[in-house]
Amino acid sequence: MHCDTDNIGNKTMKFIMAIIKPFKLDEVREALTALGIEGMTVTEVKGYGRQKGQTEIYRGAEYEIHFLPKVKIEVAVAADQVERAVEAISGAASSGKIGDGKVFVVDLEKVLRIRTGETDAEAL
Amino acid sequence: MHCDTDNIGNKTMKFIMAIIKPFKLDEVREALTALGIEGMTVTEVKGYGRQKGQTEIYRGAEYEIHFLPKVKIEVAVAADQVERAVEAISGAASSGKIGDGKVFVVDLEKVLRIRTGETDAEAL
Amino acid sequence: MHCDTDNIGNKTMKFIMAIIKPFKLDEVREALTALGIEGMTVTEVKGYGRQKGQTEIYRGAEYEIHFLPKVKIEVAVAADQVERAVEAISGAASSGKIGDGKVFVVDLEKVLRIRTGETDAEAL
Amino acid sequence: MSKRFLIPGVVAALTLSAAPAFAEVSEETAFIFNTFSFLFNGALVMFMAAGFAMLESGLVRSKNTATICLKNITLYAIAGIMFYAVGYNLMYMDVAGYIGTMLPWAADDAAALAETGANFEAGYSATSDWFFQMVFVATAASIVSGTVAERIKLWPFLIFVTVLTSIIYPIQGSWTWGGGWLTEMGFLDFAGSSIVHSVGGWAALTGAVILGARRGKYGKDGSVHPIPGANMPLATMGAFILWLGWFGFNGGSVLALGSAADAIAMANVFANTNMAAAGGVVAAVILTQLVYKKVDLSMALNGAIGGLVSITAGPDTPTLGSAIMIGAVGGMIVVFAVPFLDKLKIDDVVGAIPAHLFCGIWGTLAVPLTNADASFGTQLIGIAAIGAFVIIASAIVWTILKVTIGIRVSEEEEMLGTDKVELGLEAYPEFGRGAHSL
Amino acid sequence: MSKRFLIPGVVAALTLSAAPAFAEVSEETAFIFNTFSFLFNGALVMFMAAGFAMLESGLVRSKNTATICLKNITLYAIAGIMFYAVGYNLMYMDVAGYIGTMLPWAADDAAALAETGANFEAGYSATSDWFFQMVFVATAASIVSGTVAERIKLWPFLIFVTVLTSIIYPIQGSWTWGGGWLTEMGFLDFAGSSIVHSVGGWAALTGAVILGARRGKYGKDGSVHPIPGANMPLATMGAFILWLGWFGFNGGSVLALGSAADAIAMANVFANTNMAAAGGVVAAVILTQLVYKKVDLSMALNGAIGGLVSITAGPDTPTLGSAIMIGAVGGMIVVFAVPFLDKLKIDDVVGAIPAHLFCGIWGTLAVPLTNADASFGTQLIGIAAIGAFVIIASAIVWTILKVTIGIRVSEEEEMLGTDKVELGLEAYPEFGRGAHSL
Amino acid sequence: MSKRFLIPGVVAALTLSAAPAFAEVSEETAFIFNTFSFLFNGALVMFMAAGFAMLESGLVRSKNTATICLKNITLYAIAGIMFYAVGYNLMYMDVAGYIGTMLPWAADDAAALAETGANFEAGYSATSDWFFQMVFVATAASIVSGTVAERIKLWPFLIFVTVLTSIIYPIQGSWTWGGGWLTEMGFLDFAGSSIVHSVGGWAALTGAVILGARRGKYGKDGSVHPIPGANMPLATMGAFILWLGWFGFNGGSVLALGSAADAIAMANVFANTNMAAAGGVVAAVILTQLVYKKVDLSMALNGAIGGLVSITAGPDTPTLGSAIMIGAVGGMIVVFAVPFLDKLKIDDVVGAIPAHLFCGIWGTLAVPLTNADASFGTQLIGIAAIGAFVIIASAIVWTILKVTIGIRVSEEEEMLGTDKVELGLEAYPEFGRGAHSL
Ligand SMILES: Nc1ncnc2c1ncn2[C@@H]1O[C@H](COP(=O)(O)OP(=O)(O)O)[C@@H](O)[C@H]1O
Ligand SMILES: Nc1ncnc2c1ncn2[C@@H]1O[C@H](COP(=O)(O)OP(=O)(O)O)[C@@H](O)[C@H]1O
Ligand SMILES: Nc1ncnc2c1ncn2[C@@H]1O[C@H](COP(=O)(O)OP(=O)(O)O)[C@@H](O)[C@H]1O
Repeated sequence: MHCDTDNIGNKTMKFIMAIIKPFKLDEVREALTALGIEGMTVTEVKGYGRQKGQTEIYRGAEYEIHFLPKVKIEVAVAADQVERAVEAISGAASSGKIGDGKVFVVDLEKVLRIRTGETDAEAL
Repeated sequence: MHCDTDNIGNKTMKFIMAIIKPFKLDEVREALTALGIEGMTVTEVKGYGRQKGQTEIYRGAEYEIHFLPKVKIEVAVAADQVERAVEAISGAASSGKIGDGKVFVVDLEKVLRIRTGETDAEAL
Repeated sequence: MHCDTDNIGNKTMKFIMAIIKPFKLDEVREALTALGIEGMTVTEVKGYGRQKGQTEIYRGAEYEIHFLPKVKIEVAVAADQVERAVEAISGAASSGKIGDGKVFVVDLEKVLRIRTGETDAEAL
Repeated sequence: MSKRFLIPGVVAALTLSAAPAFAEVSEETAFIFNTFSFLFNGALVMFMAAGFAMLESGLVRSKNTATICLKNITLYAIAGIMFYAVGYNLMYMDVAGYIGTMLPWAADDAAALAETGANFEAGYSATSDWFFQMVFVATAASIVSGTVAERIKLWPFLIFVTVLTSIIYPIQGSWTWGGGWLTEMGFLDFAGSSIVHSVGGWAALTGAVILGARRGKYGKDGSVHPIPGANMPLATMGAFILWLGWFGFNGGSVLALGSAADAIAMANVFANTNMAAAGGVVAAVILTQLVYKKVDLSMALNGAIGGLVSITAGPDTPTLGSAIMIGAVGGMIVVFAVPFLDKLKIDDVVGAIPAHLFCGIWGTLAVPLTNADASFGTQLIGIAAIGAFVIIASAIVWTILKVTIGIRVSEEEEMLGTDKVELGLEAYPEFGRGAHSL
Repeated sequence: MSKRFLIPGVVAALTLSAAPAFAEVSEETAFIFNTFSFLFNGALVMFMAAGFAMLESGLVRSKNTATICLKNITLYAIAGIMFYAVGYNLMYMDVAGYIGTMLPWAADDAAALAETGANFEAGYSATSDWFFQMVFVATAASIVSGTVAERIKLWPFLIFVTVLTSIIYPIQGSWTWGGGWLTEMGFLDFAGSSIVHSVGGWAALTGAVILGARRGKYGKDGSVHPIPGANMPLATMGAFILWLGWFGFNGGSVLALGSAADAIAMANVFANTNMAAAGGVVAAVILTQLVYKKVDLSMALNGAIGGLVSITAGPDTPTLGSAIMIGAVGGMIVVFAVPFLDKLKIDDVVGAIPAHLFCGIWGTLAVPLTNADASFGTQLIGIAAIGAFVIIASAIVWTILKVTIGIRVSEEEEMLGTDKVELGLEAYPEFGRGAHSL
Repeated sequence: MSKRFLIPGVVAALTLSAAPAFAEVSEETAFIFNTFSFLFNGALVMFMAAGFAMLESGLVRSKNTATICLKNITLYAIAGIMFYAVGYNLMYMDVAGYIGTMLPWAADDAAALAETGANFEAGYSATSDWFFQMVFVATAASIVSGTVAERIKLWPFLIFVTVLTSIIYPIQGSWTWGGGWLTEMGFLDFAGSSIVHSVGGWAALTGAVILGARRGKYGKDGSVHPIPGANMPLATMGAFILWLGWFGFNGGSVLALGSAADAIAMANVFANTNMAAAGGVVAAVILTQLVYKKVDLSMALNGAIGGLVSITAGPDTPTLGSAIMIGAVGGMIVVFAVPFLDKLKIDDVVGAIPAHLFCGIWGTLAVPLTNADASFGTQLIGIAAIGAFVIIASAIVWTILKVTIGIRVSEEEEMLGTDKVELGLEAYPEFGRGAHSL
């Protein structure tokens, strides 16, 4: 009942969100392009995680910078591409050092290409 | 089993993410308002897709600008509104030219209005 | 059928997105840290909701500012932590005044820590 | 020799004859003072180009910021070259009522000095005077750049600037400062409320009308959609630089420093210039608070400029109190004229028309209030003649450009911003700290 | 005639009497030099208003940037108008020990010259002197604006500035520069370490205490939460402009250029001013590296200003080496005083109190180190008297404003930022390139 | 007495002898003029430090902006202190062909005047001359800072600046301006195309080679990845300030204002300086349009500077037309040299090597074109000698620094940006309006 037909469709697409170090963006983009994934959206974000910020001093007073500059990449892909895409991202973004970031995947129910009106798989 | 009760509720709400051209934002906002959708969150993003960046020259060296300025709109709506909302967005954001953007829809499990503590449908 | 095994796993993780007032960020971070949640990603956004923008005057002409500065927090958590996390956020972000913001929760299917290759629960 | 040059001579003569011998300024000393005044004040005026660049950079959107920077530095360069190649002589050399001669400027002061047996009769280095007159030309062009920003194509704009600085400005300038017919009528415009600022303003107005408003500025329903400037501290910096430069603009227009009378005149001009700007700021601040219930910074900055333009036609004669009033009226004009232009759907990006044209007219008309040598009638004739000439000449140039190479970027280019389209770069290109390649 | 005016007269007289006749500077030539010095140096000082505006714009958060721009241009305008309407005569006209007369300033140099048969006795244009004294007043007010930024209401601030520039500053100024009791005691403050900078600093300190700290600056546990400035290159620009302007501030305070001795004095002052600033920068850079293990740019900028303020009371007598040292101590004072004020929970947004008040005191006390005419005792009396007067007068004004119209924006307004609340605009309004309507 | 000092004397003498007695400038008056010229023009040159700071702030990425601000203000401070402690005397005092003496500079003009019975023979205040020479030193150091930005460590850079300003610059400077062997050969470099700008350029080039390119600037495949500057209006402001300051740089290098001939020379220099910059801008604008089909703002700004550097070796002799040409060639050099350096994988962040070194060479070679006293041969010898000395000296210092404390930040630090790493702060720290603690 709760699994209506509309919902079935979306199981075939995934929405990947990856938080990476800013200077890795180019490599990640190239890795994805190599897979034939030619669309993505990028956001400037700040991150907080195991990699703590630093203690800085401004005008003689110590303070904690909790958040570090990161870049968020969002990519919608077909479900059968998700594994390779995640691998590509994580391969390209990895420096082996703390703060490399994370990849999150959620189900994507529907996609629409505004220009053409194409939907779902065609719209990716 | 995997479809627990908590999960059932969220099928009634959807989370729309739309990537559009920045100068279309006002029209999209108006189109959504016309539907009675009076909440949204906007992020400044950069996009990469069929609409490639340009080759630019800076100080005598060519370089590719891969990412173009876009705006991301996030709107949480009731499931029965999702179709109209997506239509409104895509109608208002369309210029018929490449780079118009995409609309993504995911299931939304839970919503909470911080101020009142209202949840789900009431919180939209 | 549509509920494949892959999908089962992700029911154990949730992705929280909260829109809050910018100056509440520190308190929210502290509240989450108190719960042992030590990762989050923050984005500068603009919001539109019940709290309308203001009518401003610039060089003698009135205009509506529809969007107000907000901050978006994204936190991936284990499903059993989601309730406490949402409570912590909403408790810390609440000022009781209009525009306090909203919390959205979606299912999270997969998480990967880029540095170590750990996935899902271990990667949170 | 032109009216604009005669003034110091007259002043010096009067003073010298009255002064007891022991106290005289020697002719060579006066020569040095006069020359140095042109250089010092001219350098301040040159810096106004930076002021315009920053003011305009701050008041456009960031997608057009690099273009406005480029325009401002290039127009200053062009103005100097064209004024050398054509403009100066057209304005000052053997002016026969309505026009001078068409020749590149040339002078060899050292040779001249040697020839005359070093009697210092010239009174100043001709090159220093050329320098001072030259820096004025760019001001007129800078005014245009602000008004037509964010939608005009780069090269047509630069061509317009070329014509403006080599032909239009010098010809009308010859009427007054070149000793032509307006001077003979008794038209007074000390440092150029009309001759510099209104000229820029008329050319800008004509351009704005022919070019049309920016996309999205005016709704079909007659509504006005303000487009806030991207960087207010930059605009503030620009206004402060203009204020500083104006001491040179007006002070140097005493055209001499070779006698105590000249020094006194320059001091009066400096003080009055400052007070008119102060009056403009305070008037704009109070007025925007009263009318709009909020103080508008952009109007306060325009108010300073409005005050400065207002005093420019006659900074030598008012008392400080009168200067404050003259400037305050300028500040008020700005506050009311900005929305008035919007009502007419004339899109002036930085408010240059109110500040430079309207206040220029006001300033020119205000001269008779404190200067008995001026008459309203003559001032009006001068304003009208200059206005008519500049409107017609500008309209011809703008129109030719429009029908030939076109003056406006396409709608899509306007949305993308001129920086991307014409320059291929962005003023603030960064996104994602550290990810410079974005 | 005041002490501040007498100096050049004395210098000129001494020089002239010693000079052989053929080498004399004629009286009229001296008149021009003196007048021009006031104008040139005064223009540099005027530009300091831009320096303060940029320094403060860079050190506040962007949500308060437009407001600080508005405050700085408006306070400069108000200072000029009030100094004309009241301040100058209160400070310089017929000072009877503790106060001058209450009249708008007026002078007609040309008429004066004609009357006296053009004997140039006056030595300079009175208007040029007025101009130079006027630009000083705004400096004191700019100091206040930086300290109380980000939380004070606009109009109460402007009212305070009005009183400061028309009453408080001129009255204490009359004691020394007006030839009042402090001059009679032998108090020496060449260009105003105490009379300008400390006055601004005391008024700022009083304001900061009465106003309270910005929300979030100090934790309940006594912790300090730094609030970094939004735009460091702008702050750097501001510091450079102040450095430039200070040549006029100190150099013009020689108050004459009519003799070789004056020129020598001005050269010494220029060089010492530069070296003190250099000493302040280097001291702050080394000290922050040693103490904090990182070099703090904001401290280096404050160090430059601290060095400049430190030399201001006596830039005429030190050698270059001493000037470096005096400035270096100023730089060190800044580095230690900024966290010290934080310990006292006195929230000084831009570090104006350390740089202008503490270094002003140090500079005033340092005069006897290189100037035999000064004594520590008298310097201390001057510092204390000026401090006591300004604290009391400022406290009265701040308190009246507080209990009547209120001086502080509400907590919510403070969070939103004063730009939105008081001006209805943002300094950097853009978000989403091209989507200006956001 | 050095060559650089002799010039005014010569000029004055020539003029005075030719002038009729009644028109003479008295010796004391000339003393004042000369001294004031050093102060006025020196103040303009000092402001160039702000110009470099802004130009470089605009052309680096924002993660290195605060560091470049700190470097620029600190290097200016260091340059002054070191030039006082060592440099000046090494450059100007008793130069025995290749080097002066090693002593801190000291002068007491007032005492000197008294001693000589006030005969004003000195012609100017020695301190004013020191001030003017001092501000030049920092320029050379500023050039280096731009080239090696974004990857050099702070303290090694400051140590290099210390050596450059106290030893390297003064020694080669003594060869020409100190009256050493190059002057004796007849090498002409009016205001320092070679002596200041190329010196900075050679030191920068050596540094860039030893330091290596920024990470990511050059691909392994030989590709070039441009790294756009973060803030173009700031860079534009910087270029305008440099343009203004250059009037002082070249104009003050007349080294005198005590006669009509001096004033004429200064006027010629001002006008030519302006026109060369204008030529540089227009050439760069047209050339980038032709070659790249887009106008490059950063090249236009560099073009202005290239034009200014090009005229600096001989701004006194060309006509305005020649000055435009000399500057235009400078602008073209910049446009071609920037990609040329990239081909050699020499990473010059702000384009300082093309503008200051290449145009400096061109400018020095261009002197004989308009000045019959100069010869290509001698100019070439001077260029080569200065180049060889500075390359070797700089290479030694850079290498010692490299092998001892290291000159380059680590790869990770470079990615994070020097602001975070060396200063612990950000130039534009805000993220999430109102959430300052982010
Ligand atoms: N639970 C989480 N939810 C959302 N974002 C997270 C979470 N944990 C980490 N992140 C993001 O990933 C970035 C890197 O994580 P961090 O723990 O610092 O390093 P690592 O992944 O190498 O252990 C963080 O800066 C943050 O932006
Ligand atoms: N697969 C994708 N995942 C995430 N965002 C995408 C994806 N494809 C496109 N986008 C976003 O949509 C924008 C427009 O897409 P593009 O392919 O350029 O044009 P069009 O939708 O007209 O074909 C892109 O700039 C990018 O921000
Ligand atoms: N339906 C929605 N979808 C996405 N974001 C929303 C939605 N409704 C509100 N928001 C976000 O939450 C913020 C606060 O909501 P608002 O309605 O103004 O106040 P409140 O939650 O107190 O009623 C908005 O500024 C917007 O960013």
